[in-house]
This record gives sequence, C-alpha cells and structure tokens, in this order.
Amino acid sequence: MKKILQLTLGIITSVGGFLEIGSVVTAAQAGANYGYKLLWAILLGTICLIFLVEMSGRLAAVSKHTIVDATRERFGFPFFSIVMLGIVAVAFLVLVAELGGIGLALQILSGIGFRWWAIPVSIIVWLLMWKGTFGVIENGASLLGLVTISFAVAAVKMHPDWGGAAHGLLPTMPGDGKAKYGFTAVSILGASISPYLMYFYSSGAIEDKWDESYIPMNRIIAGFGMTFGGFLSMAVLVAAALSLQPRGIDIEKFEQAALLMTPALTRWGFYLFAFSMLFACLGAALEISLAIAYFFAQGLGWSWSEDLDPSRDSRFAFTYTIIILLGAIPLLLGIDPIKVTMMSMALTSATLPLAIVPFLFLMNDPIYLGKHRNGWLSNSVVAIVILISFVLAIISIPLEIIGG
Amino acid sequence: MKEINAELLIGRKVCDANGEKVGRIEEFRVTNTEKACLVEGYLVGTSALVDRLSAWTLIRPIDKALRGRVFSVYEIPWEQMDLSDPKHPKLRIPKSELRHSK
Amino acid sequence: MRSKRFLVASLVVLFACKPPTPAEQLDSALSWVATARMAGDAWLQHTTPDKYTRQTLELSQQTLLQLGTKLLKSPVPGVDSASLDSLLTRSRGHIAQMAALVTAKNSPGFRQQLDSLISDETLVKQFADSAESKQ
Amino acid sequence: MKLVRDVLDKKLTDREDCEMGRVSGLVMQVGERSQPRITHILVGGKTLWMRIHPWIARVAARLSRMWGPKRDEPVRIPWSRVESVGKDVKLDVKARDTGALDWELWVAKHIIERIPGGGKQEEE
Repeated sequence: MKKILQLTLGIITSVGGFLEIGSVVTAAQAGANYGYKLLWAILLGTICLIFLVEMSGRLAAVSKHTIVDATRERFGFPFFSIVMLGIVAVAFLVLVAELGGIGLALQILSGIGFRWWAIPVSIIVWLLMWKGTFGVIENGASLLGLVTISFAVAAVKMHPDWGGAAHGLLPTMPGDGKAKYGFTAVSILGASISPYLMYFYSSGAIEDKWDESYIPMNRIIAGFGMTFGGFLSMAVLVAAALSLQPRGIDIEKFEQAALLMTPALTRWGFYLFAFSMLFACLGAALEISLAIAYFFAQGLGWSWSEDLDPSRDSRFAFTYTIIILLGAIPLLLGIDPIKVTMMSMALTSATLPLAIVPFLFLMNDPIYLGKHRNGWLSNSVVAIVILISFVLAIISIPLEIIGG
Repeated sequence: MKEINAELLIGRKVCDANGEKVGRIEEFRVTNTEKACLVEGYLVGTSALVDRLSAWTLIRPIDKALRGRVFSVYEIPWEQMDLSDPKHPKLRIPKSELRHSK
Repeated sequence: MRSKRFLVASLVVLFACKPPTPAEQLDSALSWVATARMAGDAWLQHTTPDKYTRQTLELSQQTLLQLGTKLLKSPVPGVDSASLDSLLTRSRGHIAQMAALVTAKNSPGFRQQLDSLISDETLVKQFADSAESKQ
Repeated sequence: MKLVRDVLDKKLTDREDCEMGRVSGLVMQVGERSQPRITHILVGGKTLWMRIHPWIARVAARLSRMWGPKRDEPVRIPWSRVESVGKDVKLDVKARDTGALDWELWVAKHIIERIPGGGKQEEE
C-alpha cells in the first residue's frame, strides 16, 4: 500500500515539478515565433530526461550513492572540482531566473516591481527549507505546481490543429531566421535536460530511503511523470502558437507572456498564468537551491539531509542559505529575469557534457550497480544525449550571439 | 624515513633507468594487514586508469577493436621504484626488464 | 582542456548579443504595438487588472520609443523612414493616452484610442511586409 | 586491494556510522630499502586543494586562517584505526575527537544556532 501512495506521489510531483520559468518562456517563444514547428525539441528533451531521471534514481536506489558521491569517488577530486564549478555556476544562474520568475508573477498580480519582491521571495524560499522537511518541500511545492495543468486546458480550449501539431513533432528547419530558430531549439533542450533535476532526483531517492525494490516504481515515476510534464510544455507552446503568433507578438518581456491564456480562459487565464508561474518557479527554486547544497555536501563529505535540524548538518544548511541570499542580489540590481533565463538555458546546454559524460561511466560501473547496470538501450540514449550535448555546447554560444 | 602524499603521485609520469617514458602512475596495489597497509606495487598505464574508473564494461569493446594496442599496463614492484623525488618518480631498472602484465 | 573551453564560452556570452538588424527592429516594433492592442482588448473585457494593463502599456510605449530612435539612426532598406517614424510617434501617443485612461477608468475614451491604435497597427504591418518583400 | 579506487575520495564513517568527510589524501612512508606503507589518512585542510594546484592550496590556507576554527592543517588519522574498506571506509574512532568535524561544529555554533529555528547540537 505504501508503495502505491509513493508511486502516485512520485508521478504527481514530477508533473507539478516539471515546468519552470525556463521551460515556459522557451516553449512560449517557440510557439509565438514558429507555431508548432519546435514541438520536436520538447519531445526530444523529454525522452532524454525520462532516461536520465530513471538512471539517476536507479543509481541511488541500488548503490545508496548519489551521482555526486559516485562522481567524486570514481573520478577523483580534481576532475570533480571542474564539474562542480561548471554545474553549480549554471544552476545558480537558473536559480536567479526562478527567483525572478516568482518576482515577476507577483509583479503582474500586485503591480509592485519584481525588484522589491527579490528579498521577501528569497526569505520565503529559505524559510521553507529551514523549517520544512524533504517531504514537505518536494511534495508540497509540486502539488501546488499542478496548477500548471491550466496550460493544457487553455491549449485544448483553443482547438489546436492536431494535424499541424503532429507535423511539428518531426524535426524541420525553417526557411529564414535559422539562427533564432536554432537558438530557441537549443534553449528548449537546455530547459528540459537540466542537470540539477538529475542531482535533485538522485538525492531525493536517498532521502526517501529507496532500495532495489523501488526500481520498477522508479521507472514508472520517471516515465509517466516526465511524459505528463513534457505534455504541459507542449501545451504552453501550442497556447502561444494559437494566441500570440496570429497577433505577431514575440515574447521579449514577461508581461507579454502573461497574455498567453487570456484568449482561451479570459480573466481566469490571466490569474492562472500568474499562479502557475508563481508555484512552478517556487518549486524549481527550492529544487535548485537544494541541488546546489546537495552538490557541495555530498562532494565534500558533509552530513546532509533536509529531514535533519539545520544545526545537525550545519554546513549544508549554511550553503543553501548563502546561495539563496546571493540569488536575490542580481534581481535587486534590476537585471531582467527573462534575459537571465535565456542565457542560463543556453549555458545549460553548453555545460551538459560536464554532467552527462561522467554519468555514462557511472551507469556502467559494476561495483556501484552490479546487475542493474545500463542495458544497451539506456546506454545508447545516453550516448545520443552526449552527442546532442556536444553539438549544443559547440553551437549554443555562437547561436546566442547571432540568435539571442 | 620520508613521508610523501600518495595522492599527489597519481598521474605523475614515470621514466625508467635510462630516461625512457613508461607511463603514468594510476593505481597502488596494497595489502591491508592487521598492523599496517603495505604498498606492493604501482600500476602504470592506460588500462590501469580504466580499472580505476571500473569502466571496462564500456571500454572493452573499444579495446577489442584496437586489439589491445592502446590499453597497456605495467605492474612495477615497490623495490624497482625510486621515489626520492616525488615529482619525478624513476625506475631502478630499464623498461625492457619490466613484466608487461595485462 | 575542458575548463578552458568553458571560460571562453562564458566570456563570449558576456559580450552582449549582436545588435539586431533594422528589419528585426521593425518586427519588434510591430510586436510591441500588437502587445499594446492585445492588452487594451483584454482590459476592455475586464480580463486584466488595471495596474498590469497600465504597466504593460507604459512598457510598450518606452520600448517603441527606443526602437523608434534606433530605426531613425539605421533606417530599414526600402521603407520611407520619415513616415514610419511619424506613424510610430502617433501610435506611441495613443498608447500613452490609453495608459492615462486606464487610471481614469474611462472605457469609452479608451475604446476610441484603441480603435485608432488598431488602424496604426495595420499601417505598421504594411511597412513590415514591404520591408520583408524587399529583403 | 586497490588504494585509489577503493580508499581515496571515499566517504569516512566513525563508530556510530556518523559521516566525517572524505579521504582527501594518504600519507606514505618511504624508506631507503624498506617497503613503503600507508600510515595515515588525511581529511580536509589544504590536501584537497594541493591536488588541484599548490597556488590554490596557498589561497585556501590563507582564507581558512582568517576565520573558522583557525586550523588549516589536515586531520591525520592513523591507518590502524581503519576497521573496514567497503562502500565507505569505516573507522574505529569517534568523529568528534578526530577534529574532522571542527568546521561543522564551528559553523553550527557560530552561525546556525544564532538563527532562530536552527536547532541545537545535542551532545554540546
């Protein structure tokens, strides 16, 4: 019985936790500029994420080591410090974007600028972690994140051209504006295959005390949870394609995205969008702050767990406290969160190799995984992800220059 | 008796008695007795690195394809290794006398 | 090797994006006029709160101002930049009026300004299409 | 047993399975004719940063002298204390006595407990 409860909770949390400012803004921009054309990027990103998340959970369940533990133990500290530098820097940028997302959602609701919301938002996120346990944070935030299902409602209500959407699932290249198209595709992949999700998921498996008997459940949670999450991203894209593209509106500022659902759901559309972004970004901000703190704690061997009092794992608690306060500073200076989001998505793609290459080694390690090592299917998917990530890493930066 | 940091030896290039490069130190073979942990020998060479990463499941197909030309390993018994200067470990015998263990 | 590439990558990104071409600026101007119109329509149907509408209209007006000056400096090929600029200035006037009328909660007056903004939008669209065809 | 794969960078746990950091370094005694032996496990301090670059180690040492428990020498745990080497390295010591947790306790006392709701270190 307990497992079924955990199963449903697992699926719900991955649906609620899927969307965040990066996936919403990139999907909305893709819809506003190219209609259904970029649905394939979300599909590809989601499929890769399903495999990566399933593997992260399996590694943690079988070896009782998270990805960070195993990376440090297998590759040694020097290599690990490079991975840490790259991943933590990009994750911090994404955290700033998420805190900005919460601020912007509050801005359109209250009319008070996101700069004034920076400190209160950071304090609330910090309080949730300081007082909450892992269960409260992970499940609570993601349950609130279920409001993002309203995107699907809006998209369906606008009677999308299902044929066109299906056609969009096949990779195509546009006639003109190749650079911006490429940049948007890179950002979508960067938004969906985000390394912090893997680190958070594997640490979560340890917090929830998973063992080998959880492997089938892990597969279902990763599969269904991420698939529904992927559908929500596609819904955002379709909603933007139906509401913004005909009007010729390209999304450069948050205020423009806020009108995404108004044609379909009128007054409800506006407030549902605001609350969807508020809760989705809140869930993501919690996940990223914890992921960064987990990274330091597991990497350097500190005691870590959200279920302990802060004083029992003081360096872990100290790390996430510093991270969140630092995260508020760029917003105080008025840096536009949408710009930060786009840059962080491109940089995520640039640093993907750092996260995925070691991961391929770990998933074939007989000492950690024994007979639960990767089969040829998982290995080939990871190999494809590595191929994509190298291509993204090479082209994402010049694209940022031309297309950004 | 001299104390050195073993972890700083990892990755150091080893040259044999007449200065020829043998490879990089990748692993220490040790036996853990009741009283102490004795160093039996040093593993040098790329396949020792693959062992350390326990990545043979991934690398074996590549190794077969290259018919073992790339991944070689030398096991240097502790007596043959001169660690007077930890930055430049040297062999006490020429490379040819070393047993080329797989 | 890897860390060098990462440093180079982040340095490259810090040099801001390449300035957009005049044609892109014109498309962006059209997008902002359309945004103001959509926000106006939404306000009339009581879909969006007053504060949000006013802020969005002011944001569109400021952005159009910046785009207008840029378009004057580097005119779009095949487009008469003087008439384009006067059109943009006029639509900015309408948007400013609409923002003021939101605070005054004067819907009829707002509707008038919105209708003239819609006619401006079609003109800007024509400019954008002619620039497109000449590219 | 393989030293680097099975011991270096591995998690250290004490008698009560409480985590006390990772193996940052290993001290090797080398004699003229005698067989070299691993005598101590090093935890924390500048050993980690020495493995990247001596320059970083100097900077880290200077930083750690400024505040915190004001000790940048790594903790040396005699190899005889090693109980078992498996997934983690189990030591027959009490974590608190070895000094490996100095930073943890310092941060707990000086920062975390000053913030309301931080909780108390029981054994204090």
